[in-house]
Amino acid sequence: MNLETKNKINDDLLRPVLHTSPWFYVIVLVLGGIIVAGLGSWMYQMSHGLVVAGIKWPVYWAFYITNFVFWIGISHAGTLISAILRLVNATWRRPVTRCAEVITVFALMIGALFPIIHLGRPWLAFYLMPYPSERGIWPNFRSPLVWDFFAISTYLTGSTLFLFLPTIPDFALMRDRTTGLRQRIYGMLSLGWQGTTKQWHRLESAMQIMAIAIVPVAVSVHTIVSFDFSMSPVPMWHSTVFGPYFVAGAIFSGIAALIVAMAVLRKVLHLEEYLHPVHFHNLGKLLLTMSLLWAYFTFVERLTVWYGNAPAEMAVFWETQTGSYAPLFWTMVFCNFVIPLPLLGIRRLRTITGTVVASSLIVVGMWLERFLIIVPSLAMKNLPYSWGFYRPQPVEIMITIATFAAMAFLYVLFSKFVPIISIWELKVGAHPRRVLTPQEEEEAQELWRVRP
Amino acid sequence: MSHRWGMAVDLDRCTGCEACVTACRAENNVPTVGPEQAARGRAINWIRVERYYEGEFPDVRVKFRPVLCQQCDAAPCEPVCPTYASHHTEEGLNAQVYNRCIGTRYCANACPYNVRFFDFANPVWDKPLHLQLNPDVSVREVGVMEKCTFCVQRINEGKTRAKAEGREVRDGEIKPACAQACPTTAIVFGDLNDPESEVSRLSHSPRGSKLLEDLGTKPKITYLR
Amino acid sequence: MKAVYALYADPDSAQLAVDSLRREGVAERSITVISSEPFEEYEFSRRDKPTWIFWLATAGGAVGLVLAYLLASTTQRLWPLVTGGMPIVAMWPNLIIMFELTMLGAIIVTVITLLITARLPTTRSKLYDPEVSSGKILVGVENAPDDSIEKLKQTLRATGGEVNAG
Amino acid sequence: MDRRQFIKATALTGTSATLASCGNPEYHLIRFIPEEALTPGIAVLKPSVCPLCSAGCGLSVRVIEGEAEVIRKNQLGVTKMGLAKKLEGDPAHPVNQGRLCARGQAAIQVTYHPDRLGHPLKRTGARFTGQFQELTWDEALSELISKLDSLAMANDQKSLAFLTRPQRGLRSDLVAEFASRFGAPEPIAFEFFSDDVLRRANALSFGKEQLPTFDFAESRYVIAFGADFLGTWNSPVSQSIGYGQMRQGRPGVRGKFIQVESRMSQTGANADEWVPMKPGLDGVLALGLAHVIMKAGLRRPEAAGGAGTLIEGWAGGLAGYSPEEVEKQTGVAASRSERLAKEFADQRPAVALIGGAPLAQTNGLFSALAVNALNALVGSIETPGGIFFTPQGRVAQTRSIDKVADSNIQLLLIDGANPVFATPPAWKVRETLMKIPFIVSFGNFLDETSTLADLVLPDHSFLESWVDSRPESGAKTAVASVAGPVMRPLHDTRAMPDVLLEVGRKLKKPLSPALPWQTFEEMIRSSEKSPAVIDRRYSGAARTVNFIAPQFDGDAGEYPFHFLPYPSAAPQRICPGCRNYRIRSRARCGAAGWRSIRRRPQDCRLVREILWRSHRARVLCGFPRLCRRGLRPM
Repeated sequence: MNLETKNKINDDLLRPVLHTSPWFYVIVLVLGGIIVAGLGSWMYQMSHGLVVAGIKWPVYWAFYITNFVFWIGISHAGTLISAILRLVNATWRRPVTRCAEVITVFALMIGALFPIIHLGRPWLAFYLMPYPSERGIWPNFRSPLVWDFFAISTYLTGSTLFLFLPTIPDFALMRDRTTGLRQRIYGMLSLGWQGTTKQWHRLESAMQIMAIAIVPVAVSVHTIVSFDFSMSPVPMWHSTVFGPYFVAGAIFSGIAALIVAMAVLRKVLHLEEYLHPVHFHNLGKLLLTMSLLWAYFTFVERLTVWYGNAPAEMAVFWETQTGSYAPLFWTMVFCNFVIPLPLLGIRRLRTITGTVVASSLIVVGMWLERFLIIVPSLAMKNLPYSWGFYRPQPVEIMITIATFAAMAFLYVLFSKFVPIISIWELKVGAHPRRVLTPQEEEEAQELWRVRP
Repeated sequence: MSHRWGMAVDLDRCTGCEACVTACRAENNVPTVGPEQAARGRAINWIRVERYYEGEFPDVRVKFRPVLCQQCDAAPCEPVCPTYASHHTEEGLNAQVYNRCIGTRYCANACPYNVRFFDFANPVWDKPLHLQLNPDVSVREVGVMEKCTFCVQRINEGKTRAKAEGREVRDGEIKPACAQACPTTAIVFGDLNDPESEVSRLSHSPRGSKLLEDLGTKPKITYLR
Repeated sequence: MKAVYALYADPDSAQLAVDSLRREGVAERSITVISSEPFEEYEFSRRDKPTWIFWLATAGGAVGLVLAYLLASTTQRLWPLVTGGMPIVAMWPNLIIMFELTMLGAIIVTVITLLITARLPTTRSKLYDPEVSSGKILVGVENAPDDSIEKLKQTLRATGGEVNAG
Repeated sequence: MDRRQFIKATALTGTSATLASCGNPEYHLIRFIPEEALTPGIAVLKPSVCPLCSAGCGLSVRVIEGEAEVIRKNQLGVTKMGLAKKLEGDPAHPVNQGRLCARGQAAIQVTYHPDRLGHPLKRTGARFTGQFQELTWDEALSELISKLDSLAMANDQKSLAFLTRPQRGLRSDLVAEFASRFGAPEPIAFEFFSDDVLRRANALSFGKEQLPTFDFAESRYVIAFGADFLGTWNSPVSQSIGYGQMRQGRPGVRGKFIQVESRMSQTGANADEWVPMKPGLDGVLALGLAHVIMKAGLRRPEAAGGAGTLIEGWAGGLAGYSPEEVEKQTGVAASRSERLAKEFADQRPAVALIGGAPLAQTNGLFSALAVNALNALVGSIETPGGIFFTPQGRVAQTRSIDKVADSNIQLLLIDGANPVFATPPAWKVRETLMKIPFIVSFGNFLDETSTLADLVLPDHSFLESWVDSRPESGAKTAVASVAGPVMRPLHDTRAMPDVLLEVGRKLKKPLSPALPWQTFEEMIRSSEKSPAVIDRRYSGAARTVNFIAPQFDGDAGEYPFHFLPYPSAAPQRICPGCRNYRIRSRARCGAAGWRSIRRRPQDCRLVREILWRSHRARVLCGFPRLCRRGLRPM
């Protein structure tokens, strides 16, 4: 790669940061408005109590916890995938990693908000933290919610660092390309990065270890989220399959969200030269695997319940299968499996459009999956006399919409201030490989051929 | 001797009159939420009488079952609480500490009996209804969970009285509001550690069973059928 | 600080420059190579000693493990409240806390090690040239003795670099 | 004698109140005067009497000192006073033995109800619009006195009428006494679900004109014809206590219980066998059972004594009531009625009872006599496990509400009755009352009847005043309960008996020679010696009764839909008028229908929420919303 190419990469990837189109402001305003509406709804809910939400006896968890599980699931898009790809040294990962890791950090932040939003007394959320206070009591470490606190804190810390470390050299680049206040800010963020061989070496070693450490953390996080449910003797919650089921579902929805995000970035920021069809193709293959895995887990979960024929579980089972939740259930099956299977399985259809369509459906389907895990079981617990029905209320819907807007908002801002594709890693990807299989050779050439 | 409070509910005696329900509300300052909110599932009933129908007309049988907190020994609601708001006392009661509760509602989900209730809003008593509030029972504010306490204020009062008089608590001396009101004596309350007590005798009755016994929650309420 | 450096357009010439500097008798640790990307396949960037970072991370994990056990079990002993008929020190749930804090310890130690060994963050002025971010590779000698500066400049120029002194 | 001494004296007589001295069945006399001094935070139990139905259960009221906003001398202020916190059953009371029903538990809210009237009111707008104006007690009383005086002046005392709830005790005695001394006819006792037919049947069958008491505790077999005895009928708490004993109170013995009715009541829901049948034919089934018993030779017809002779064809073994004939008429299978009859005769003691809907039929008397004869046939009268009659004292004479329309009433006094709400529009009670020139209500609330009043003189709640009761049934011994106020009044109200006494004193022609007491309390104290027990024998001529098919009086449309007790039975339509009342069809609710579904507010604050609980998905209850301010236009 010659200097011109390098400079073109620099220019292309810094353009969104250095030049602002008026559309940026429009988008920020619109999304910001939705977020403000969401915050207003939350304030309204806090001042009136959860009476304004749709939750009721006995469905005490609904939209908020659905969103919590959903967003924590989405967070598995980035760090986990990026770490795995880093560990297996997949060359095509390089343009993908950062936009994936960003999803992780923001989705985690949003997801972690929901347990607080859903609290009866959110102003006392700090009771979950072990620290010496006048209350004189520390949390109960037997509670899955405390596990959640530790798991999410660890994962958020880890994935934020995992995102930040490889961005340092890019901050240094920004520092060199900007002036004034921005230069000083980027200078601070770059921590005085030079780029000596020693620094590069240490960075690479650290990232290897981080990648090793973050994978089990990510797996544990969603397993623990599943423990929130499987620890309770609630019909169709109390299941050993929930840990892997949730992890698989999380990666599944994460990849789908990543594909959607990449497609948007590619169009909006004109990154066609960097995000190639092959990325969508490869992620599509991964998505196909996860879709099959998801279908397998769903089948296993349903089969064991059906075969076990326990009365309390069968009530929930039939209610989701043929009862009032059946439309949602079958929509979910179509979104997660029936439609994605041909779209991702047939090579000709596994195009950018194909994968994006499949991914959008999967995002919807996985949200429904979380809802269908939580609500029907709670609505139809063991004693039929106490069965209920849940209907969301405007506050819950508004807050849900607002968090989707918040995700987009944060993503837009991030891509405005930080190159969304790791510039130095992109350049490294063009280096001749010491040992290359013929296929890798071909792959690398296709990737780095700069179009005329 | 330490106590282990328990209850026996004779379903053959229960007529579903709901006197227990009303007595409980009056004793424990259980808030009323108004008909609209009650219709939306926000009503709070520490004890309820479940009604089940059997058979087709004209051979219809109705079963009544008063359901209140079963004060399980292995209560699923307790370990899931992150703040120890829900825990087990030495006398075997599932205590709920309102001040520690942050309203995760996790305990209510874990409870297979659906006997834990959430305060969706601050309770309102139109004047002068507030004069009726029992000063021995705290009024729960918005966002906390509440549930049957086995009328712990009456248990404490009874123990204090017995101690002041220098004697053991007599069987039948302490009665929760529901047991006290029950016209048919379907509800019997007492100390399970006392083998002579009425409740111990009834708990060992061959007619006895526990609600959702197979879940392994070890309830302290025995239903006699 | 006195430093002499030259910018090279490609890693091959940088390698030549490093090699010729070595031939000049410049000590390994005085030679600084700065680039906007790592060049693992070139010898000039692969002369570091193996690091302890992995072992430090392991140690960090171990510390996290012990801390987590102490945190959980001490809390449980200090507030011996029975819940759900479980033992006061309930090991199964504690294992989860222990796992999470082990990983957190490893991650944090890794990052701290990285920052310390890479001398980050720093505010001291260092040998640097913004041209590096355009893809050029900087090869320089820091703290060169005054008398050798000219000679070093010549050597660097001979290998095709644009020589600067900072 | 000051108060404290009185307490000591009554405490002594109270505990030994099973007055064995009289030779008559004992009076269980309970009278107390509350303590004045309370220790903060320490509960004191004070006795009272539950006023919500005529069962007259004894209350033990938990009183704790608290701060309350009260009106004293027309001024609102905060004062420390004993406040009733909870009603509990009085363990020593022979009727309820420490138990209390749901309604009794909720009765405390009569006192604390936010809609309670706190001042005398004078009507300013048209009747039924709810426009009133506050006035002082002096003004209000002088208005009432002048009305009474002008009646007396015109020598028209007969056109004064008194409308009360059915109650037995000194309060009703006072009302009756007031009316008769003034020269007015006896008071009108209004109760919609009146048991007068059963009283009359008992008088004919057994010579006791009163409601029966049942000894379920000793019974082994119970057949109830429509009587909701575990719900609201007669003396529900006392009957429930017996029911519990019958089921599981005796080791190795479990009484069997059959309920015969056309609509499943709460009592029917508890039956071992629920026997649905055509309405109005309960007597036919009872005679069918008697037929089987006599034909199988299990009992001879003479065993029924006088009760049997009242039934046409009894001596001949009731030839027309063979099981097949009964099946044809009632829809109860012949084999079933045969089996029930044999069980009823075999299981001793066994008891049959009738009450509620069957007695409201046009042939109610026939059905009641048939059931009485059935009981007499198996020998269940005044024997353990059978029917008893609580010894009674003097009962004030009353007349029935249908007399209102006939008489020319100029001045009507209403105490606690709400016939406008409780009667179907076909009875035209409201229209009749509208014609009366002046109505005075002693109600605590602006209910449907009080809104017709020209003058409202709000009464104390039962917790604030002296209460007494002589229950008609519910205990084998005679019972009279007297209790003083457990707390001081919250509002500017006056006890109705005190008002009557004061008015009686201040009339131009005072009634004070006959009613010499200053207050009701004085009257109660002076009657400390229990009134003699009168063995009331019915002296009317008896003739045999034949079966007449039940008739329906009036058009069905005149009986609008009142109340849906079981939410699961409610269809899913929202009333367009009131928005949250789910009804069968739009035509049945509306402005007029709406009023008829409103309930007396004091009954239900606690109860309604229990019923409101939606207990199945998407099945919501049809319990009417209460209008918070009495009469907000709907």
